[in-house]
Amino acid sequence: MVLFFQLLIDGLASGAIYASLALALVLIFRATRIVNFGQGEMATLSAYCAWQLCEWGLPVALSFLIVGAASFLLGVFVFRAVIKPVSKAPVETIVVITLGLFVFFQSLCLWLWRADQRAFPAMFPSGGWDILGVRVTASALCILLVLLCLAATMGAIFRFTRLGLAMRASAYSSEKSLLVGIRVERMLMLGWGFAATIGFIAAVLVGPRLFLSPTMMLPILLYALASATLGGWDSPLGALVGGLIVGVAESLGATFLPFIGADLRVVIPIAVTLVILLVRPVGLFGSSTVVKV
Amino acid sequence: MNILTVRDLCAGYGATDVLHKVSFTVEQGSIVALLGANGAGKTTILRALSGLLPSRGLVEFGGTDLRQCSPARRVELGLAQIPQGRGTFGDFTVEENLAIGAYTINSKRQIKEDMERWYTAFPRLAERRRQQSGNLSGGEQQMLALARALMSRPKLLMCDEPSLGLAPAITEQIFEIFKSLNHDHGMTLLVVEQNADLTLQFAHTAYVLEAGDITVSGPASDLLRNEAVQQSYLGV
Amino acid sequence: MRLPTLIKAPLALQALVFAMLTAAPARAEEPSAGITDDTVKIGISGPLTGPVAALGAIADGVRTRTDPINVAGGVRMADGKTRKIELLVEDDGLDPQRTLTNVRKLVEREEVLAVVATAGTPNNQAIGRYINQRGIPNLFMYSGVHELAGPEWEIGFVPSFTTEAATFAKYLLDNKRQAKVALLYLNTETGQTFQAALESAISDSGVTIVAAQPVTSADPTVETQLSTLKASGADTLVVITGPRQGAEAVRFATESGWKPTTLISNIAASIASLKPAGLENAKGVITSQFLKQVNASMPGDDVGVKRYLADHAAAQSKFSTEDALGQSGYAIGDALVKVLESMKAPTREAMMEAARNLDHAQLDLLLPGITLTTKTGEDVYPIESLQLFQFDGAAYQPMGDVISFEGKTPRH
Amino acid sequence: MNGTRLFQSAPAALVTAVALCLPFLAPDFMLFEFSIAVCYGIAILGLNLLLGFSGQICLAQGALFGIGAYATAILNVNFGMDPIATLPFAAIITSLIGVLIGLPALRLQGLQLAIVTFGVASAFPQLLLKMDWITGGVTGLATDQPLAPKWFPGSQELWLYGLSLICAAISVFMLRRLLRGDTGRLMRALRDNPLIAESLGVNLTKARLAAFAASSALAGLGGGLFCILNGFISPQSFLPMKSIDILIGGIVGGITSMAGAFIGAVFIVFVPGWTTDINPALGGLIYGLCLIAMMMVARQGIAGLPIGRSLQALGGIFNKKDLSRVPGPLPGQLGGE
Repeated sequence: MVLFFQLLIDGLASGAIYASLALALVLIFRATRIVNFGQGEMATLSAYCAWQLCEWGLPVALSFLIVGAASFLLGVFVFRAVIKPVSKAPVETIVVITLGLFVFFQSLCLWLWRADQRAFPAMFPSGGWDILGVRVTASALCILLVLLCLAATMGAIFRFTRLGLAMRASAYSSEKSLLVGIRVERMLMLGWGFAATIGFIAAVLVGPRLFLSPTMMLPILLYALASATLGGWDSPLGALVGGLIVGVAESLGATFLPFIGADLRVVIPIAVTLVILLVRPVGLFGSSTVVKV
Repeated sequence: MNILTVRDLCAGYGATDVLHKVSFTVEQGSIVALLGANGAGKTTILRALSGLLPSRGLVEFGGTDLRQCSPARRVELGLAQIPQGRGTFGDFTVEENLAIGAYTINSKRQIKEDMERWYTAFPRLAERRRQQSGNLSGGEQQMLALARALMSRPKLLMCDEPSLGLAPAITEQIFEIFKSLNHDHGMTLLVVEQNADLTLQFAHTAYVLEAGDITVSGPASDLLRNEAVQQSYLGV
Repeated sequence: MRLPTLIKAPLALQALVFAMLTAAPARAEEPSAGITDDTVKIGISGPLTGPVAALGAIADGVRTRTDPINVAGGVRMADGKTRKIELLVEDDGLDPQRTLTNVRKLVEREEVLAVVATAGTPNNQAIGRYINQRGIPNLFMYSGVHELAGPEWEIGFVPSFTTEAATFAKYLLDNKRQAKVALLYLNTETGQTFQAALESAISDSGVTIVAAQPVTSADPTVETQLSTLKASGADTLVVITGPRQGAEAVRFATESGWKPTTLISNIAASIASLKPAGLENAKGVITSQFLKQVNASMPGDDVGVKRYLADHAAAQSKFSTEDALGQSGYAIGDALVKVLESMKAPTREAMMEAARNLDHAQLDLLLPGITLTTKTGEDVYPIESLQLFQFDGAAYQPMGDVISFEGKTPRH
Repeated sequence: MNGTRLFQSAPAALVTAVALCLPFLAPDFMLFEFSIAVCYGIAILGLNLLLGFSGQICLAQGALFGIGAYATAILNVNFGMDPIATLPFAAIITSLIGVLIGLPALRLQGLQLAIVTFGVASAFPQLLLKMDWITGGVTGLATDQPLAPKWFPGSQELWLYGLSLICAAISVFMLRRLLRGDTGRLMRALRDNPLIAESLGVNLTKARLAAFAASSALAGLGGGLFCILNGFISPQSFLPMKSIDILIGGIVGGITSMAGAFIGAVFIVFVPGWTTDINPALGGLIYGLCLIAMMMVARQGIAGLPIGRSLQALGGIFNKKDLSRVPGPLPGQLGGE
């Protein structure tokens, strides 16, 4: 029984990791209706930059601040340079372009910092507590709390602010948005910028757990996609809850379902995705229009 | 006084022009109808006026040359359009639609007042203010689209085929609203329609568009009696 | 029990390959392609890009050894001529199919004499038939499994996983006779070979494997597996995984308050790769090594290490001096030089002959007491000794002497 | 229909001509690489059918390719079948499994289908490892090499290359028949607008499953051929990135063009190698840039580039019909409204 609860906690901890990337994916989808396969790799680049600044002797907080702002610019730049010129192109084209971003940023990190894994400066204490034999680590708890705040803030921005509404509108239909006086391109640009910053925050949160390496985000991509689907693609809180469910399902399933086992745990996010899509295609928190996408 | 002056307007998609030097004017405080068959270029005119399409020729709105203005700027200047297919945001709630309609308005108080005003005018929308607009009926959506456009306090409201897909009774209701907007609030309207019969009853002035050119123009009451128009559009 | 099926395929393969070999034409004593009077061309195919690009350090390590030699004039070979080594490196992203394409390109277009340091078990498997048919030496494969698809023309380098398993077993049998072992293993040939060898080495003893959990390279984290292993009540953790999972295991042991005796395979145990987990957490970790510990800031007075550091600087190598993969590459380059030196004729056959009859060849970076020894037909394992080390929070300290399995590497 | 045919035959003629000239131009090892490209080309052809003609995005094509490869290997190793004789079976087996994967596709679209199929691609190598009693696990499987018959004058490589070309020709021929028949019309209706297609009484289920079956059969055939060419396969060759590569090949070549399928295949086989040849450290970087630039310049894929278009125009001299590309709304949308 202790093992069960331990695995539950472990699942939540890994779920928080999936949720962090899912959050960035959801943000960019919400703001531009694009699934950016290169999102994780852009975040990795930001994380490396932050690490490099720390290595050069800047205080951690300052370098995070600088890189957070730089990430925003990176997102804006990528949008202007690569996405905007093809905004009228078929979706497959955009998919391949984001795959190109994925390859590009991964190779860039590999070229600049090589493949060795590195220690990312941890923001949270490393200890933990034993509660009735179940170990709860401080860092996992902190990540969860930060993500919760982040998701709630994002949700509130989209729901209640003029800016959020305008971003959602631009993503929904650029033409209709132009007709109500929204500067659509600026909104899409902001969307990419914010998503890149959220991606960086995600990388900062999970960096110490996954270690810094050019491919650190690769294994969690599928899990993040599953989390976002489960939560409904347009809900930040949904992405968080989705991530946690995927994490727990994976942790428990890999251990207690003998025919799956730890070596086939990758089928769990797929199964979860499939079930939710067949039962409730909009995800747990999604709105109906996403289905038609 | 003309609120809108269009002279030698050319616009189209890609290399081919749909409009060939169209010229017309809209008088302040009037209802102007733009009639024409499918594909005559009516929607193209509206899109060019809103800045969604690149165009050549003079477009002057309230004394401002619109050619240098972005679509957003045109809305700020008081040009609103209800596009074909309503122009509401399906995954927004009714209230969010109204809020986004007022995107160019900076005064919170004014937004609140306007919202209440249109809720009073369209009680159906007030009842459904928290619902997703995608789930509304066609008539309700058209009302929402109208309210959404009015939230920006336009000087000229352009409306593309408001009757499309609506039951005749509801269409009539919409036109009644247009009339009262014009009459009570002094709003200028430019209505694009295929349903010439009904439109001409409400409009003051009308233009008939054929293959990218204006062929007939004049007071609506004259056009109602014009034989050519009767044959082509009124099914007489 | 996966063992039987594992053996079946290579056997079928070998029979097949043998049938083909007999059909291969005999070669005369004239020089093979890829070797002239002043140069010898050697090809390398390895992952320079993709998720396992870290393995690219191996190719760079080989270059680190050969570049300075070329600058000094070349290798003096046993036929009396001095030749420079021309290295050609191709990227395969660890995709076996691309390895085969690369090797074909290297052999047919670039006309290399041999390929060295091909990384990955399936990758070496994939080129086995080709190198056998063409008679191309595939020297010092970077694979912990040594008998693959081209037995006549291939030779491994790093100790077999079975050797490492035997070393770990010996440690437990000597020091912890009642150990309850939890095993975290990479779900590939690596882990399976190791697990089987460990099981057979501890049979009939007090040491038991109480739990085993697989990890795959695609797993985001291994915490679930570790929690399960911890819950099994084991007091010893054996980790046979890549560097990332190894470091995670070390950190987990601390974070979770579980303090087992931890034995980590040398694939994952380099200090650089443990650093992200926090070096204080890695204190007490035991590993087995065949390479010397290199510390660039305190080189000590070891001649081999000094030469390595000098070469590393001269060749402007891209990997860090402490990178175990780069060091392995350097050692492979060193071994290649040894083979070239003892080649009696400029042919591929002579090269294979030389590689298969190494007699206690010493390499700069091998631990004192560990040498390369092979014998045609009898001994295909160059390195069969390992030494146990324990991490003291700053460096690895040796535990006892080199443990040698010379001539008795357990088969798998 | 005539117009479409001619439009296709212009770049197609070029590709065919190049393919036939290759044995005289390329050395053996390059012929081998081109044979590999042909395998991928056949799989991409299948993806084109799914994505370009029926509007379903599938990221599991690499896994299906792998199933074909394993079908050939298992039939050869365990049942002693001649490798070439296994090819039809590889196609059929893969087709059946493809239909299984296609079943959820009946209810999923666009992004959702992409994620689920990407999941399948991710799980595939692990499944191969798990089923090691038949797949040989990580050790992989080695198959017999189909030696060139005695009467064949050319080299072994030429024989294999010829074999690949024949498979490709058969695939193209079958695909054309399929697209011209009722099923093809059905699929196009499906892509252009599923809702309208349904209201017109088109049997959605049948059309979608047919698309999956045919597409998977092609992937299986390509995979089987891939296994024969390499003589050895292991899970390491069928990682999820392979599916992504195949998708990239399809889109780079041009998703509604048969000739484009093979152009795209050549792209994914050769370009990564070239870019690392330019600079090993920057290889991936250049490849990524190539990919992005390519999509920005040629949104319709290489087969839609001006060269392709001028070729079409050339064809137009003989046929006065308008040769515009098959238009249609975007299939399998991942974004956009």
